[in-house]
Amino acid sequence: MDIIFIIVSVFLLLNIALGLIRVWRGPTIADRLLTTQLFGTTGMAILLVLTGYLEQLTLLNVAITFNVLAILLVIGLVQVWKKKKGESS
Amino acid sequence: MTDLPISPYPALLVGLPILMATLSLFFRTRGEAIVGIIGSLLTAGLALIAFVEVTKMGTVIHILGGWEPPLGILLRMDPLASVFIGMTAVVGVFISLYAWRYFPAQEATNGRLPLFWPLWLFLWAGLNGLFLSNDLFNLFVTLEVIGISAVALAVLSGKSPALSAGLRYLLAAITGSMAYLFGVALIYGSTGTLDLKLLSQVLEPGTTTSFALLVITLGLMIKMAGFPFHFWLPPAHSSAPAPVSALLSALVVKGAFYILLRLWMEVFGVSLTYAAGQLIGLAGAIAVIWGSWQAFMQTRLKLIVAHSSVAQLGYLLMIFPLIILAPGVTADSADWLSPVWTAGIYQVLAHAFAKASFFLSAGIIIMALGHDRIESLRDLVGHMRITALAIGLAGVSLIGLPPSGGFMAKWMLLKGIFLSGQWWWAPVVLTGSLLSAGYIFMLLRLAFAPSREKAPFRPVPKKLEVYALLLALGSFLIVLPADSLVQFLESSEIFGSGIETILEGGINGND
Amino acid sequence: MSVLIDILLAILVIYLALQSLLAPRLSQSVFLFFAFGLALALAWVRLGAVDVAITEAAIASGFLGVLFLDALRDFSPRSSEEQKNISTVQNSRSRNSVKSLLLPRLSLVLGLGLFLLIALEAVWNIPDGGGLAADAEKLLPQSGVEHPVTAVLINFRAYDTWLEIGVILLGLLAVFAVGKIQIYRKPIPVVDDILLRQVILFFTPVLFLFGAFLLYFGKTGPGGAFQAAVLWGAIGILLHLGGRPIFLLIPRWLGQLLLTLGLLFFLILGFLFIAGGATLFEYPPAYAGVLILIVETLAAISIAAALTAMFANLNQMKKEESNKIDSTN
Amino acid sequence: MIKEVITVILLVVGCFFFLAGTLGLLRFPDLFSRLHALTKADNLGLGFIAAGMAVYIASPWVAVKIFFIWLFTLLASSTSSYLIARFQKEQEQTKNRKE
Amino acid sequence: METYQIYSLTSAVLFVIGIGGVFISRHFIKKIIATIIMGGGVFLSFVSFADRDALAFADPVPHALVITGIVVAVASAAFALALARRIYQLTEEESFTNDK
Repeated sequence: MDIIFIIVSVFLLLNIALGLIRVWRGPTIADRLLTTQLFGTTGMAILLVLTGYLEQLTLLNVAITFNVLAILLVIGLVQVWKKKKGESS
Repeated sequence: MTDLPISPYPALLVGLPILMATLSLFFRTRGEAIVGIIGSLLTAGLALIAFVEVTKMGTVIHILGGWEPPLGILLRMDPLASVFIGMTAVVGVFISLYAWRYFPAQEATNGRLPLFWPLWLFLWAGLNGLFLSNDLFNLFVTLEVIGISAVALAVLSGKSPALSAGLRYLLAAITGSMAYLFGVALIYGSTGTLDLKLLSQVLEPGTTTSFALLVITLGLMIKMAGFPFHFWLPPAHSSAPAPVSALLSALVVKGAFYILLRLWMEVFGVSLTYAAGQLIGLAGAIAVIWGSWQAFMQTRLKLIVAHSSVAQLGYLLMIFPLIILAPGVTADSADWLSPVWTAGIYQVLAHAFAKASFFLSAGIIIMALGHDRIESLRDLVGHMRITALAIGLAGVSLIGLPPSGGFMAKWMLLKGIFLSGQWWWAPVVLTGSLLSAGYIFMLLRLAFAPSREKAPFRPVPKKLEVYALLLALGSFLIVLPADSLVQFLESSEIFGSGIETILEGGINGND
Repeated sequence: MSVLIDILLAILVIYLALQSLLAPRLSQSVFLFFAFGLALALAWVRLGAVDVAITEAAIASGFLGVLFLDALRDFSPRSSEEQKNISTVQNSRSRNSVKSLLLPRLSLVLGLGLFLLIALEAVWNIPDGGGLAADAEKLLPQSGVEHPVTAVLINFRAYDTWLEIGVILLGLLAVFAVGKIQIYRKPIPVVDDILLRQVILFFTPVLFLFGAFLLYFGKTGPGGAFQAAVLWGAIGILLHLGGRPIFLLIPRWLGQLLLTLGLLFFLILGFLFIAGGATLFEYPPAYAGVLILIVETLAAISIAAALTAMFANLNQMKKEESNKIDSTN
Repeated sequence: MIKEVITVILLVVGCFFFLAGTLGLLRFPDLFSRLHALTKADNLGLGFIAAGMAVYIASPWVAVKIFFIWLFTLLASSTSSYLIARFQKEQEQTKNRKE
Repeated sequence: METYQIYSLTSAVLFVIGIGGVFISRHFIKKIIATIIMGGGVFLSFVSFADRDALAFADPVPHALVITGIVVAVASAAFALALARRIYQLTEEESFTNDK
């Protein structure tokens, strides 16, 4: 069973690595933000898998923190950049 | 270690300034200043009481939370720490009194700088904490307290040169403390303890320890503007408000030096090598020459003083090679070490007093003239007798002419240099003194020169000038209790029994 | 076999660190830096440091992430045309200076490479054992909490933690010092978007409850004051972004109280212990558990307030006001 | 045994959706379709993996917790995809207006 | 190769990347990022050393130290960010004018 967990974690990590290409390509800031979404979700998946693998239930708390962080970043970006537009107009 | 007398003063010395700093946040500008000055006076009083206690009882400790090291943290106030704390208190109280007058007088031109008092009290707490700390990680935290508050003070004026210098300073400070912390991590990894006293017993020589020593030394060199990393100091110190410049160069850079001294003499004895000592000495020597030369070339008073700080800190670095003898050379320990560290301590004290006085005088001159270009110093003596006297006295101490504290420091340094057989440092000391004599006399010559046109000096509160003069006098008065001070310090572990272990460790590599 | 995860993660972390410094555009740097934070959080998990993982994810990635995003708004060039100009200027400048910089750069890189080799050697030689785990385990029952990390933080090394709370307040003061204390006075428009408003309203209690859970859970497992503080700080930031700046809505003295509460309470408690004949932060064993919980709660409130104020102050730092001196403290 | 087989199947399906989401992020031509691919597929993948782990750990309390985590993620990512899309649209509009 | 060794070697690499970045990068923001990466390396080394004993629980002291360290590093990074933004607002400079 452990080997499955390891394979799945490695697969998901590679998935993250693949997603990095989007950060490079851009082109807009929203595209880049999408990848943080990807990291957030995939990171949570890895954490869930590790919860089973390491049998440490407290990792779920880390997962929730990841989640919270992702939404904070998105709202941050949207609001902060909207204000910029408001200022310039 | 834990059988030493326990005293609450170490904890109070850190707690009280932070308490007053936090309380001062509740008030508006004037109230904040009142709380701030009361806090400074209380802290200084407490420091003096604690100093007297140490002279009576010897080293006192405070076991925080009742948990003994290695798990807990211990504050230790030994003679060395108490001398540094006493110096901070005396210099700090004069700078506080000066700031109390200076900022209201400056308000018209610069606007209010309302955060000075809480930041300064935080800085004071950080310095006291650093001098008292006996734990590698706690030293990092106090370094950060000092670093952040020092940079915040340096950028208080909010002008863009100050901000730019401040960012440079902050980045250097963060880099330095992170490098230091990496060394701490390696030390913790190889020994499993952070307590300085325990470390000196369990530390074993090896690549890890040597590398840890290297990064720690590098980090602290960045923090104290040792030679290749001096780039941040002149702009940061010269663009800050006058009392802050005085604080930064009189006290803040001494913090990193203090840790370096403690770690080299007390902890890392086993992995010190002759080459390491020579290398750090070389950095110091270059700093002395380069800093003095740069100071000589400047045309603004504050920049002269700031570059001279680089040089004066170079002298401090030059004591490190002297504590490690060349392989094969033996010397009678007490005879040769005693002048070396007396030189170190006196250099610290004399520089603190003289440089604080110098920067405070520079602040007065800026207040009177509106700028600090040195060509306008003409006929300073005629207009501001007291300030001219303060600059003269502080300058004499910086050059190292008798009977100043600076003379004591340089004389002892030369003595140590010859006793340890490392004569090649002697020309550096002499050249440095000559160069600093050059820029000091250039200033004094201008000050005595008759002015060509009607001088634009504005009146300045007399008390400001008096404070600066008192500090300059302080750099002479410290020579008076020299004998008892040396005796007091010799009772400390770091200079007493520690010497033999360094000797053996330094020569043989391991014991 | 599980080494595979670690190696992959290690490579990812190093790659992200390198790229976030080498990326040509600032926004790439910043987003790669977020990814770096998340990858590092996974590394903490792999090393069994769950507390650190939560802290890293919350503060180093989340809070700093928002600050960086906010900063990006300042630094990113205003239009694509300008950006092109800037980049061409930079290109030409760098082309001119490439030759003069080549030698020092090369030597710097070589020096760093050498440094790296020594560092690797030093790290490799660390003995595989030693540490204070056994000591901490022995004294844990006397500390008043069951989770060793919390015991170390709030009890064994309470002094460090107290100074650290001080550092956060100091950081806020420093940010004020840069901005000439403009605690924001202008009201911010309330968000017009219904969905966004609802999300903020929904997340406020969720964040609060989860923070409180982590705070209380810190007694027995990973969690505690700092993690809770960041989550509560996130509430403040969200509300600020949603047009409800907390420090404008509450009276001035309350704001000051919130900011200093943790530090002051911790310190006064310590002074009381000294007055009672003990040392600073020496909890009476019988009340240790309760006192630690109170200290943690107040510290969390203060840190959350400080983080909120830091963000708000940075967010409100505007060009127009830069030359004006705001003397109202 | 059956429990483990179910877990493995769920995990593999989850991985498939993650891969699909990432490929979509890379291959699709514009932001909106990328958004669509990423948000939907990844959350579904996360759901499968969450379900797999809930089955594997087989404790009702943990299952509830995992379910809530997934629910929050759904909420967060649907909101953020909406916000990102709206943000992008506004940006494009202002750009068009300028031109 | 043990797990902790992989990460302790990584930590050394991160530290060197960070220290190089502080000196080589030009833009303020990148310099600040470099300091945080440097910090990340340091903290990683602490935590990796905590993990090497096969005891009942990992050494809690480095964990606590790292939490303290992260928070301190974030406070100073926020301050540096404030300075950098202020400088940009006042002078439109994104990097120190004379290199280094």
